[in-house]
Amino acid sequence: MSHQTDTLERVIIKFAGDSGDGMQLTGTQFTNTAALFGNDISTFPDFPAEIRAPQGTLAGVSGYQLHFGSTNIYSPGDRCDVLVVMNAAALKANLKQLKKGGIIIANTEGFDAKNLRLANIAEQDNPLENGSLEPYKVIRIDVTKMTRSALNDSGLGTKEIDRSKNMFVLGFLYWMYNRTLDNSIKFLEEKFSKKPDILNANIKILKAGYHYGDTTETMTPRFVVNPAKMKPGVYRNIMGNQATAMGLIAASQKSGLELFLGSYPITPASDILHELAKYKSFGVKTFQAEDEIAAICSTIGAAFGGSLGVTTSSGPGIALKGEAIGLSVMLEIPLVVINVQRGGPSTGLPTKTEQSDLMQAMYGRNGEAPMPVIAASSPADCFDTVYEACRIAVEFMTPVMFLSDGYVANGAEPWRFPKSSDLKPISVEFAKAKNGGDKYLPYKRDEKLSRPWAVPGTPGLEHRIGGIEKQHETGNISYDPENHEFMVHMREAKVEKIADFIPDQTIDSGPSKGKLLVLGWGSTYGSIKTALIDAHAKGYDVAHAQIRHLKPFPKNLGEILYNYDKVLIPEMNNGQLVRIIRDKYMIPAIAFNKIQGMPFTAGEIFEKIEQVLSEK
Amino acid sequence: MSHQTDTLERVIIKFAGDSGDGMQLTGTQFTNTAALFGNDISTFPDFPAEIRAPQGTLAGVSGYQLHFGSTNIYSPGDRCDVLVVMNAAALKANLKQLKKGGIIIANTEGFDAKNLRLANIAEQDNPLENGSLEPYKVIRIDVTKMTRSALNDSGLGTKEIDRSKNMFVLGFLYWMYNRTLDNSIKFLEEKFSKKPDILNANIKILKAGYHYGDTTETMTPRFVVNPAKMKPGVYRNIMGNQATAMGLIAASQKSGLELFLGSYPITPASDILHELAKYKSFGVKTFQAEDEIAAICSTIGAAFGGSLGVTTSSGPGIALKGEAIGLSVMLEIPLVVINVQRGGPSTGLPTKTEQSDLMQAMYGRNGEAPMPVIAASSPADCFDTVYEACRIAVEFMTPVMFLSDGYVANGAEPWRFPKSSDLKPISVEFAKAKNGGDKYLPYKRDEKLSRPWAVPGTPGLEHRIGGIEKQHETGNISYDPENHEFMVHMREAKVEKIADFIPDQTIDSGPSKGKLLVLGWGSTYGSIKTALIDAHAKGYDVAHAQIRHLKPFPKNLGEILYNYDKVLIPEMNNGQLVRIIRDKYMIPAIAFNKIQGMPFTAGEIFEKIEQVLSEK
Amino acid sequence: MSTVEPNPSMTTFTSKELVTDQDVRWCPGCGDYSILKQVQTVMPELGIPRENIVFVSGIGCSSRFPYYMETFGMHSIHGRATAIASGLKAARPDLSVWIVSGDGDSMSIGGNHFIHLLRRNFDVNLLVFNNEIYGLTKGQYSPTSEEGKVTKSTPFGSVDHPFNPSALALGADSTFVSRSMDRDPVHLKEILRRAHKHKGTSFVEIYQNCNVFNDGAFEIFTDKETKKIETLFVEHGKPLVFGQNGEKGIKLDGFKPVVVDMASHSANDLWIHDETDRLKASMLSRFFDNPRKGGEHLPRPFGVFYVEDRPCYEDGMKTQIESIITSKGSGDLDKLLRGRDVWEIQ
Amino acid sequence: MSTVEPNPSMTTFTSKELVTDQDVRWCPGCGDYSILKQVQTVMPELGIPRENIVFVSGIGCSSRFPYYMETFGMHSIHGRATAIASGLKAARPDLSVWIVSGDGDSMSIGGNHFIHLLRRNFDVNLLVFNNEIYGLTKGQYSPTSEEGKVTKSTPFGSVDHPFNPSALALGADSTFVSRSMDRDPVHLKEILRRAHKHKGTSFVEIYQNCNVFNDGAFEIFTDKETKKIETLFVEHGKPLVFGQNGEKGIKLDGFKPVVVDMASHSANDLWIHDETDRLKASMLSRFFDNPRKGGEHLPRPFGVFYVEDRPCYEDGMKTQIESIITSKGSGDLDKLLRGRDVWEIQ
Ligand SMILES: Cc1ncc(C[n+]2csc(CCOP(=O)(O)OP(=O)(O)O)c2C)c(N)n1
Ligand SMILES: Cc1ncc(C[n+]2csc(CCOP(=O)(O)OP(=O)(O)O)c2C)c(N)n1
Ligand code: SF4
Ligand code: SF4
Ligand SMILES: [Mg+2]
Ligand SMILES: [Mg+2]
Repeated sequence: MSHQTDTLERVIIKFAGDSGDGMQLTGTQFTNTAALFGNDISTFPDFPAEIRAPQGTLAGVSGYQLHFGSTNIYSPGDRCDVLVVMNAAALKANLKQLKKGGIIIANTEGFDAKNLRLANIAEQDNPLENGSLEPYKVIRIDVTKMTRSALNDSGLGTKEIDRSKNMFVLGFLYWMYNRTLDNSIKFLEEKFSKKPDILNANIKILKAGYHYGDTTETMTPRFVVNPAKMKPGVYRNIMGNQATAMGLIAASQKSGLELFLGSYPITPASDILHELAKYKSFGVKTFQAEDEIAAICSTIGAAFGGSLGVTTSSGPGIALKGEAIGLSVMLEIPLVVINVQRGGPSTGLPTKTEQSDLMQAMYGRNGEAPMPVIAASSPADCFDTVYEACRIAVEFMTPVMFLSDGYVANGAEPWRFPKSSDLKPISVEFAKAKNGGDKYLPYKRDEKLSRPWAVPGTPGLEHRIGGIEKQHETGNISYDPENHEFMVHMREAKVEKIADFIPDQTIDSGPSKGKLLVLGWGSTYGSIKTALIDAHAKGYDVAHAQIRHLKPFPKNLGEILYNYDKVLIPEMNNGQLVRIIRDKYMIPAIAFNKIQGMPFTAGEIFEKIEQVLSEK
Repeated sequence: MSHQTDTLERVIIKFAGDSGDGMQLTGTQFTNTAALFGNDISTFPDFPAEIRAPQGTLAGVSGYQLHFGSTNIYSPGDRCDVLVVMNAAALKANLKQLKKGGIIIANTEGFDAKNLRLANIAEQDNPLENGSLEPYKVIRIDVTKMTRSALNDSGLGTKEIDRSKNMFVLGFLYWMYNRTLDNSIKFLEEKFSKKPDILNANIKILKAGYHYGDTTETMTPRFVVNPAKMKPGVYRNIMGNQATAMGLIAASQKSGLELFLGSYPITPASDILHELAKYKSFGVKTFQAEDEIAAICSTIGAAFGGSLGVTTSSGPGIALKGEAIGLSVMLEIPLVVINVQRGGPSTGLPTKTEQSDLMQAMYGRNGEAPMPVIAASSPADCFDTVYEACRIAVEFMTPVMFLSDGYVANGAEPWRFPKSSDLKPISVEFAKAKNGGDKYLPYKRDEKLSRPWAVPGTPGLEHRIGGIEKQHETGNISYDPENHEFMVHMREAKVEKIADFIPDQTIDSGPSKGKLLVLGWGSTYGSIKTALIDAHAKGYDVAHAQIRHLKPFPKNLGEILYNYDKVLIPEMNNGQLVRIIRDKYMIPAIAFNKIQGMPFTAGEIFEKIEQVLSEK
Repeated sequence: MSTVEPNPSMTTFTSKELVTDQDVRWCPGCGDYSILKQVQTVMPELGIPRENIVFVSGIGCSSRFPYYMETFGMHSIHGRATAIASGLKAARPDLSVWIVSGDGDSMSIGGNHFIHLLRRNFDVNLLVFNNEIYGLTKGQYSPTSEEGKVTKSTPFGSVDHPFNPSALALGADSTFVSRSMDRDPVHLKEILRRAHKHKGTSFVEIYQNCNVFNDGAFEIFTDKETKKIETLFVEHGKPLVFGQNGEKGIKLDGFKPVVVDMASHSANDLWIHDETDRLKASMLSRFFDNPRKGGEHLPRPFGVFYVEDRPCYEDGMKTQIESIITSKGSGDLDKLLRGRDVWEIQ
Repeated sequence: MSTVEPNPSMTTFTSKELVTDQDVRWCPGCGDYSILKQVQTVMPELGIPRENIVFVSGIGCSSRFPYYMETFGMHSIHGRATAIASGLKAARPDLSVWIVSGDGDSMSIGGNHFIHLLRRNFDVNLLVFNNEIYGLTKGQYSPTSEEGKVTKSTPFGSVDHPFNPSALALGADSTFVSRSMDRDPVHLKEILRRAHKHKGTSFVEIYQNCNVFNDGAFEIFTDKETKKIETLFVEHGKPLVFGQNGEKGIKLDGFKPVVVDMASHSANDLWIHDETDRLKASMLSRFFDNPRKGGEHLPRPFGVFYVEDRPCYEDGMKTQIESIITSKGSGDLDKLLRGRDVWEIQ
């Protein structure tokens, strides 16, 4: 048999099937193998909405998208080259994401009468048979049948046998992309070390899938995707929520502060709680509170006691925390508030991504209550950004809002993880002595306008803090009109002062002056970056900057903005950063919005760039 | 005895004493008498901070400011002409508000050793004796002694006797301003109809105060303040919170909807609850919930059931309601959320006024959750504005944020109250029939983009609504990306559409094009208006517009703004409306902020106008 | 609930007519299916016009319930269904209001509204699907999960002492405290009928199996093999008897409940269930041993533990308004606007 | 609370040294003054270094308390002191944490954290100043105000059934339930000492007179004339005796408490208080008749109703961490960052 073998620069595969089909595992395995081989990668799972729906239905489709290549990869990619579908619903839900001419690998048994009905497809409209897939290359495999026959003497029950059918698909793809099975076999050996039957069955099917590729008569193409030229170093694969959890632990270790997490579960933030709960050996205290208010309040208590206090949630939970965030602004107590944003308003689209809580981060509480806001731009960037959030919180005695989102949180990418010794130190010193003659002045400020942190247990520094307006320096309750105005300005000035201690805004790519700047924040990074590569390839005069520090802005941001004729701001919301930029810098920045619970594709941004450039 | 008698255009009197001295009552009595006489008036009480402090201390000072005149009066005024002080603390706390050359009426017994100590004044620094009051006219009266001797045969105890000493002061002021005692005597007769001893004592002291003016040898000046030329009609005096409560009842009556108030007490909003609780004869249901969340949620429930649902609170409570406000945005259910703003952030300055919750009103919840925002500009305006809020809520099926503040809420002014028959009707019609063939489509929209209101109990219209994103028209849960974007835009469009149904922005005074527009919102109205009168007197080219509809803005607002060289936006916050205006209309509007828990004085605004006009 | 008098002219409806056009999206095998079925079966019997029925829920797997009931309904936000239902009932005492909630929804984030609803005694029915887990968010422990529970958020076991829901409800002065389970349709239907009949807040705790994240939590009470000896079905006026063939009984030794052998005891010796006795209900609520720990322990009771006749909030509210209107007359808007003191400018 | 072992080397402090430089701003005559005094008196006896003491409060008149204690303190937001204290104690088990709250602060807006604090049993002391009114906001009824109460927000009388705080606490599995009053300094001090000693959440309800908005709410229990016959001071192991000269006692007639004349009864006939008996505590908590209604009624009990020894949350949390560190060793950050699967790019 001969199969053509092409060398490709990048490939996007989407694995889709029923929630029970193990597509997340299949995707992860392929990803790890690709990463270990040296490809650059980026992945994004696409979970079904929050209720597990009956098998076979559209609502139950679970997907996993992988983008890998021999060039740098910045996002899970737009439309896919290969679509693996375990049933009719998976095809129906994902077909429009497949490139014309792309490959469909279909489990034929997933297109039987029952599955068609569950996917709301009339039997005569079976897409595998009605010619509608003409524009694609369709590889039909009766995975179920082959798995069953391969294992009919394994002694396992049908249910257990069927559970390994994803390994067939995995093996087949390994064959298609010329990969070895080693990594997955090692994984299976660890996973099923105590269940040799299952282990053997899985390995057998994995190999069966591989051999199926080798032996079938189908003219299946094979591909080679060479390793990427990435910065030398040791890499691992990491998801955003995982990176966030690690960044917090790192900050705790480097600052010498005990980490306290007060949290109430909510999608898509819960995994940070789950991750941190595992790391008790780092002395992490995780407190699953009765609600979001108790979550942040317990964190305030812990921070008052001298812990690195963190609370995690998503939009609706953050709304509930607003009053207590205001308290921590007033107390000037260090705290990291993490919002893994999801589709809103209200319960909205709980499993989908969105950037629509920026305004809430800025203004979602009563009174003038400024706090720093900082956003992560990719899964691995969550580590650095949350670490930075912790540093700002404790060094400036302030709550900090860290914005992530469902896309960054669940996406994965290779990470050249740092050595702990390379991490920037976080300096915290608890107050030990009186600072006002024979008195302790809890609101006496240092050159950063930060106040001292005197924790209970420190003799002589007994003091009271609270949410009522306080007198400058003494912190006593004060209703004095001038003092109030002074303190409102002071709290604002203190947050703005942080700009002196953060890096200048950089241009990610493109010229430092020119026709157009694409200004992003948070998780739009990868899509914009990829679009810019294409735009530069076409010779367009366009640059890209991605803001990490949203409050305060880097000091040079205005200067940068004024260097371009136009500024385009893509956001996964109805236009939020754009309002702040327009207000602050008085430039007619152009909003570009997508509010579909899904990231921008690079193509969408590229097209918008072309359009903006072409307009006078 | 001869006393000079001057005729004055306007007078500002501040009554100040210990919380127990009855200054609020004294002030109110004088106000009512002035109003009945035909003066225009504006008043503002200045309560001690939220905890009742020990008698005689600075913290315990309670004040009441009255501005009355024969011209139109738009605010309680800047600095006062007359300062009545019942003790040393009252003088100390208020002296800087007295005009140079102003009159001090001091109860000398309130400056004894004990009272000086309580006011933290050394005995040798007694201001009545150390010459520091040189720049003022001081009228010293030993009110206590005179009250006691007048009543020593009344059979009352000292405590009771002392309680009537405020009547002495009131009588004296009536004499000073040539007023009759009739109105207050009538009031006393009603109040003490069951306690003849007390009644007689009070009347006796009231008269004693009056006669004291007549008979003393002091060269006390007397004044005449003629009736104002006000628009003909029948007037009453009204406070903001009272007007709000009445506006709600009026809306309930005119719409035929039962009024439901879900509320949790909080200063300075509680009085709306107290007022409404009195009006059970209008079928008003007031529900004092366990917290602010239950308050708004119960209101959502009542609104779902077909009531005119209202929830009242202040900043911190509104923060707590954020999540549920988001739900009501998603449900598209009518609801009026009232925020009587106070000083923030956090607990802040609970008894002081501020306008710092505008951003919270706009953005204080997760996701894209737009809702109309509307603000009252004076005590009486609360009536019209909240009525308008109710109309928008039920006609457009949306939650509406009504912003008032401590200043407007507790201030009072004469009100040419409307006849019920003159009130604009509010048209509500519950859905009665299916609107989608054999189905009821809860999110099918009319030309206003509003959806139908089908209340439980309507046969055939059974349906479910919820906080998850919903399909256009059917309202079924939908995770469809395009539908989500469509619905986000739809909710925004629906709110913006309201602009078609509200009046155009008007210019309150000044030219319709020119050098400077002072753009205010909410309670700054009176101070700006007064400053403009002075500015126009000086011939300055300046106009004034006060925005009631903050979201959506009146459609012609941009047009108006572009007609002036500069736009000045005074706000009792750190600059909030100014951000929205700058963002939306791209004009470099100038912020002018006061964050002292106190309203602007007209003088402050006048000076700022001069400064802005003088700058190039 | 009995405010809602059967309407003789109403169009009756069938259980089938309660099924909506929405796909039911619980996991196959979830205990919620059975509860839905029993509710749909019982509803038509109650004599309430369908349009007068409202289901209000919070957020959770259980809270998807309203979408599957062809009545009026609201799927609200997490923990707040009780508060929303309170306002709805206050505004509309004529409606039959049913709250569906989970253990997390009602006793974690919604704990405050839960206890306040019970003390206020609105005439509504509160069905709490207790699966001792957060189902919707994929398996964190809940305030009813047992100590030591290993879940996603407690990989080393929880250190939280759980609520005893019946005890909490009694402490909050609930007027109707009961327990049933997803796997006993007959019993569940009976408890639902009783809940409906009770005028006041009827708290119905329903043990519900989450077969995905907490499978078998109540197996010992539902499994054929163990059910009879591990459960105790109480009925007003009847002695506390249980066991494979009713061979065991419970009697009070002073204040201590002891399990006795019916071979050597007569029904007269036993604790006779009196659902109007709060103290006894309190004792019953404390039959809360963890049977999986083995050893001597009391069976878990099911049924109506406590019923009290106490005025409902909405009635008090309504009566107050009516009596004021009766004595003072309906409010006159013009009078109100005019107030007490007015003056005229000519 | 007993985690905080007396520190022998500590600098002792006097009650005077607990007074801060802030003016006390309660209304003259407010019951809060007496409570402050008793707390300041008891503190130095407890053997805790002053710097290890933290007072956390919410919002309300009562919640101003921390400003008047020269210890560490936080005046937080309404209803959340319990949640803040939970986090503080979890993070810092070495501290002696005291929560000061009002009836509204703890049982209205703070109700959820209240019941969760009790079930979790953090080793903190919770002092609830119950004045049956919202003092700070100037007189609205609270969840402990009696039905029919006329207040600013209920001009025609409230229709709300109030909580029974002890019953609610017991229902939430509180491990220490007690009651005292502002006007009995000796008793209050004793209860404060007991609260401190108890390891677990010590719930101390303190009847406190708000002489401005709810004057005399507890007069019948504090007034010399009526106190002796209207109150019942319970002590562990002692019979329930009350009256002008101890002439009355309470015995149990089956499950029913009845007042008997000591002339015709001996102490042995009486109910002997056993503070470890939850059921009896439950019965005591239901001695809740409104004495102003007159007629036959039970006296109102004061003292420690219930004490239970149950692990504290913070200990469970700490032990779990320690045992993991003991078995697995302290976490290694570099190992964590590296994870399981890595690859190298040359
Ligand atoms: C404000 C808010 N916080 C958290 C969540 C996430 N959340 C949804 S349901 C749920 C708990 C579900 O548990 P339970 O109430 O027991 O219902 P079940 O799913 O087990 O039926 C949580 C934490 C949310 N939707 N909203
Ligand atoms: C979020 C919030 N809601 C409401 C208030 C207003 N408020 C302050 S204290 C209080 C109740 C006070 O009553 P209680 O807790 O019994 O304390 P007391 O003043 O009687 O000691 C209320 C409603 C507030 N400060 N914050
Ligand atoms: S997760 Fe559990 S409770 Fe939720 S639907 Fe599935 S089985 Fe039912
Ligand atoms: S209002 Fe009442 S509780 Fe508050 S300080 Fe005054 S007397 Fe005390
Ligand atoms: Mg559950
Ligand atoms: Mg109180």
